[in-house]
Amino acid sequence: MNSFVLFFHKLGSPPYFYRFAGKWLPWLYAIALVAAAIGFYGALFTAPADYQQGDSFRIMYVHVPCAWMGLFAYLFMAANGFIALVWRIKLSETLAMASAPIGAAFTFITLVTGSLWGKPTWGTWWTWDARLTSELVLLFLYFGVIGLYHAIEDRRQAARAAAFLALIGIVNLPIVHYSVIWWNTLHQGQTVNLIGPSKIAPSMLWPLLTLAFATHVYFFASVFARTRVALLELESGKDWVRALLPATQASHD
Amino acid sequence: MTDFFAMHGYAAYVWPAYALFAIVLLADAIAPALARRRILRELTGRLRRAASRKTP
Amino acid sequence: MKPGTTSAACAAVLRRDLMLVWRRRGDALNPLLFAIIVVACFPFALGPEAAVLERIAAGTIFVAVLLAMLLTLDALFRSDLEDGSLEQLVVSPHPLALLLGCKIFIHWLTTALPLIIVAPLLAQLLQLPAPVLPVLIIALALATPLLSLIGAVCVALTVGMRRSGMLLTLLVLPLIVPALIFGAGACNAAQNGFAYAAPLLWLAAWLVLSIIIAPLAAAAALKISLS
Amino acid sequence: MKPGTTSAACAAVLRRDLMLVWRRRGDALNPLLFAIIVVACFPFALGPEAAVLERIAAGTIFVAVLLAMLLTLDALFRSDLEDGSLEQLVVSPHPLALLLGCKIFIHWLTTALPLIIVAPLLAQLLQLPAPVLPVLIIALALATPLLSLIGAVCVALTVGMRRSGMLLTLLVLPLIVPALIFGAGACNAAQNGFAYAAPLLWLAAWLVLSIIIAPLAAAAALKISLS
Amino acid sequence: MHDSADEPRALLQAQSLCFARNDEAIFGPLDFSLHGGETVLIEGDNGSGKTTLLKVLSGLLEPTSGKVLLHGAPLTLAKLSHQVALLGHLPGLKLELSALENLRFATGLGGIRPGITPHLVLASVGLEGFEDTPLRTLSAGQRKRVALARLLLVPAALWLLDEPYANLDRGGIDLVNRLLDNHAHRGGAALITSHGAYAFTSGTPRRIALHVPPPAQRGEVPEERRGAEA
Amino acid sequence: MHDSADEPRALLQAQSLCFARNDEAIFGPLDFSLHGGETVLIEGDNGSGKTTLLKVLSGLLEPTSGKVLLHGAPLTLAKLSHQVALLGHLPGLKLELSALENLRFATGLGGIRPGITPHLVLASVGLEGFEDTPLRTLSAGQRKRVALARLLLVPAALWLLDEPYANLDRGGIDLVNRLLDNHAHRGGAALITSHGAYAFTSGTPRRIALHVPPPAQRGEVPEERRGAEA
Ligand code: HEM
Ligand SMILES: Nc1ncnc2c1ncn2[C@@H]1O[C@H](COP(=O)(O)OP(=O)(O)OP(=O)(O)O)[C@@H](O)[C@H]1O
Ligand SMILES: Nc1ncnc2c1ncn2[C@@H]1O[C@H](COP(=O)(O)OP(=O)(O)OP(=O)(O)O)[C@@H](O)[C@H]1O
Ligand SMILES: [Mg+2]
Ligand SMILES: [Mg+2]
Repeated sequence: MNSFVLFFHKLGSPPYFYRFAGKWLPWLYAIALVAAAIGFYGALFTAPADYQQGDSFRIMYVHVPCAWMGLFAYLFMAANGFIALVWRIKLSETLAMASAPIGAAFTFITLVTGSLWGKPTWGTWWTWDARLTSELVLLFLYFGVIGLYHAIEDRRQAARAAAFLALIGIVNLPIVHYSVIWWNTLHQGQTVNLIGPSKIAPSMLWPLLTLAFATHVYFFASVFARTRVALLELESGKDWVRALLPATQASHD
Repeated sequence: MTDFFAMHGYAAYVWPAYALFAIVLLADAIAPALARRRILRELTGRLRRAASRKTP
Repeated sequence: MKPGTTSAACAAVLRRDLMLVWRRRGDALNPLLFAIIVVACFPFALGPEAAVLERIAAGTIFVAVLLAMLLTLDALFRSDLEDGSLEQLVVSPHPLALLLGCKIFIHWLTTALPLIIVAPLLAQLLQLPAPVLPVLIIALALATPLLSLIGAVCVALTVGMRRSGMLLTLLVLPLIVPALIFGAGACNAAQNGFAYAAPLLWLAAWLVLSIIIAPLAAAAALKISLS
Repeated sequence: MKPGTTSAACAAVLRRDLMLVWRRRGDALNPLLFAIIVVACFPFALGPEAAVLERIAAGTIFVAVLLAMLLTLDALFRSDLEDGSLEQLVVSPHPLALLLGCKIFIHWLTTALPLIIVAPLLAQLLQLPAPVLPVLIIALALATPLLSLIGAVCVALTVGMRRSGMLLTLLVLPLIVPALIFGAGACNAAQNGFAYAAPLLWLAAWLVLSIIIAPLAAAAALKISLS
Repeated sequence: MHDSADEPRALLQAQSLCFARNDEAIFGPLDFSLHGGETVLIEGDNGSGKTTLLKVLSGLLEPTSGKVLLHGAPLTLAKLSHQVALLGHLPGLKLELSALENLRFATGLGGIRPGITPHLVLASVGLEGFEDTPLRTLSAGQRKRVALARLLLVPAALWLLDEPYANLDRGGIDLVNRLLDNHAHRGGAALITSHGAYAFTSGTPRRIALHVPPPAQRGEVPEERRGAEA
Repeated sequence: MHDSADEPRALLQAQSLCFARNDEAIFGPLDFSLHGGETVLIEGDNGSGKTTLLKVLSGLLEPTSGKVLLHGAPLTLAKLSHQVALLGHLPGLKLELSALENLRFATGLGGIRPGITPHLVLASVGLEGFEDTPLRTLSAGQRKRVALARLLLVPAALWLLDEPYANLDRGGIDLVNRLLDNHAHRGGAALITSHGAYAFTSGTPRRIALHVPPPAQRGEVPEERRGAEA
């Protein structure tokens, strides 16, 4: 327990995290890639076509993991933002800001793949259904956080302001998630349950879960990569960055 | 095989979705690597300038 | 020595902000004109067909009023920042949230209230059926303070920036969408003869919540962006 | 000594303005987002009924695009004024109208063109019938340069003022209403299956006229407001 | 008022006070204390952190490390005091309002010293007859005098003045010195900043010198700073 | 180019030049002429109209009465010349662009002196190594040097410089003096303004003094102006 706390304390120090993330990054990319390959194999080859939607349901394997990740990334960002605001931990600021672009990317994919799926199943690219609308609002929230972060000159102040915005915007998350329950709409209700039975056949389910795993791992890879860059920029005056320079330069040349 | 690519008529919806997924995440993976290279180049340049300014 | 009381401080902020609006009363007309022009654009853009205009009247007026207010939000703290008054407010020992609440109230009073007052004129331009007008006015009266409050939080976040205009829009709009949906939704329901009390009550509940939370959030945001 | 040629000066202005937009590409996205958000507001305000949205789609997109451009107009000469570049432009012996024409062209290229490119997306959001889309795009392609040109004249008139935002809106909007009527009118005609060539031709004629006159007028206005 | 003023404790105390922006130290660990009746001058080049120090001392900025104590109690943004009056680079005056209206706002916010009125104070800074003129039509020096009048009006024992001499002619500089003397005689304390060589008539005050951080710490050395150090 | 430079006519000539704003004279009737090889200093207090005079001479403002002649031909906003380079209060540089990009824009607009390149010019104002840095990260003094580099690049015989010494350290002031000397030796002429007492190394130049209009003419006397005249 004590060594665990100690580990987190050490992890909070930028140079340590830089090295820690650097060590894990290749592994995360590799795991994500392998899991995605397995998942996509299952999604495209082993899963049977849906009896109602035919092969168009295979969009699910992109749409649903990305939708989950869009929400997860926001939660991760807001949680780190909270830590950054309350305890002023620099690493949390960077982690929060690093999760915004990838979260926006996942949300964007969700929106587009949802549209692509909606055309054959609902007959329209877009309707102003509550879930679709709140997902669009989520994308705008991500843009707002990113925009605010880049609009302020002082990096740490910018991170804190953007984290604050992220915290305000968190009211949107339950709306996205529960919109299918609160409002009776076109969008599919909850079909996958982690606890209890899912309303989906196992042969269809395992590729989905594998892909969800892959996107989670990729999320952390992306966040780690961006955090490393942000830490380099943020700590450019520090000795540990200086110590890094000649070596990395040599390896690049 | 062509059957597989045709997706029973849903090819125009399924493949763009998968392609988008691949392209967006690829771009997301490349962006930090590029930014890292740019920053390292800037920092070394700045250090070199600072060093050259001290010598004369 | 007699330190000032908090109520005196609030009164001072209220009096000063009102006085300032009065001295710059030319500027205060701008949002009004903007809303009128936006609304007036629609008959040009859609053609003068009464049935169409009638159908979109309430929604368009809602959007126009919110856009007009949005464009004035930027100025909420800007002049205070530029001349150092904001620093004096923050450094005063009174609860900043309360002082900001006073400023927000004056903002609402001087931009939203005139807009609500001309709403009947706007309704006339778009041929809104007369029975819907009271609902529109109540909905505006509930939604505009929400915008002032939520907007103030976002402005407080962007106050130190050089060019925040569009960014502010981006920050505020997603947060204000529910107010728009409920407010315009009530009008549409009334127009179609449905019950419209529920969305208005939702708006009211949300407004009460915002009145309590938004000034506190704005104060916290302001302290972040001034540091 | 080799004095610069006028074509070199124009090329320099074009290159520099493009470069500046690229360096501030974050800001360049703002009008896009604004237009998307305004358009997205309408379904919230009017409800998701496809028939209604379809009917107002073209007009609303037109208004949203014009508003988005309008809000960027203010920045057309502002940064040049603030850092003294405008003075350098005016004092250079090349025809000022030509140099301003280049600046206006870049403004159109970097704000209107992206808007025209996302117009199909906006059309989708409001469920504009697919056959009307080409007409909408042509109408926008004709009306947006008009706004850039007419707007530039008005901005040149207000460039020295401290808070010109709303005043600018008031100056520009009345001048741009005819473009709105013809442009949106063509779309509505197309949607209802009527002939739509005439309004588009009117727009085109007016555009040609403006391309000739507006830079000259902007140059004259600028000289007035700088003195 | 919470702590009675005749305790031996210092009015203001800085304990190993540091402030950093973007992880670059703006000023190093500072330790000093200020007692009633004292006036202290903070000296330093452009960009050495004088303004930042005053903001930290007034509670506007949180110090990166160290503490500010007012009458022995810590001062933070969450717990500010009527005892402190800050006159920053920006005067905090509204140009659309008259001197009197501006002062009324200040007393509303900060309270008023008993036995004094805005009219009296304006007269004492040489602005009789300008009470009702909007500040927009006053010169920069006259505006500065209105800002000084605010200090006389509110019941603060500690004055934090950023470049109080800027924009003032010789008469104005004398006025500031007189105000500082009076304030010290009444038992108040003042911290003032300056990078110019102004005539400090009231004897030589205690000085706190701020130094520009060594250039090696920052990537590029701004031209001016090099000039100042040469 | 139209008038060949070896005529006995003055490069620049002001004939009973007046400028008024709102019917208030900013500067009185001025008569002077400037020949190639001359450098003239325009002196005056804040607000005495130095900047306004340079704007009139460059053609940016139309004089209220009188004429500006360049090589004997009248200069108006409608008929400007490549012979004049103006460096105003504002440098006309884009902070997002690098020094090189800014200079390229300047040569596009004003042409380029033969046998010279932006790189050379930047080196001669002491900015080697800063060619590709965005100006935003340069200090105010370095930015001023970029603006000076522009003068060296464009083929103008007449330089109008507003406060060229502002923001510069001692090395910078020497640089300006050297540039002015070189320009004069090449047959160019320069008009520069200043209200400060800067070290004018290259002998004592000819001076033109501007006076603040008598205070009675304006309703209220700004503080500073009174101080300056005392
Ligand atoms: C633009 C259109 C769409 C958007 C923005 C969208 C958005 C979302 C979001 C945000 C989720 C995650 C919800 C959560 O976990 O709380 C989700 C899940 C899901 N979506 Fe969509 N969707 C769209 C279109 C569609 C379409 C057309 C279908 C199929 C007909 C579909 C089927 C599903 C399914 C099956 C889930 C998983 C539900 C669960 O188990 O939680 N979506 N979608
Ligand atoms: N809001 C800010 N964000 C980032 N850096 C800042 C900010 N304000 C000041 N600085 C930097 O902090 C340093 C100290 O600034 P400060 O204003 O305290 O100096 P000063 O001593 O008051 O200078 P002056 O004599 O010019 O008033 C400077 O390098 C400045 O660039
Ligand atoms: N755009 C303007 N509109 C109205 N009055 C102006 C304008 N520009 C300058 N003035 C006034 O004209 C007078 C001369 O101004 P000018 O800028 O020429 O002075 P200056 O000698 O350059 O002063 P400084 O030493 O401060 O640069 C001043 O009283 C000023 O207030
Ligand atoms: Mg300072
Ligand atoms: Mg001047």
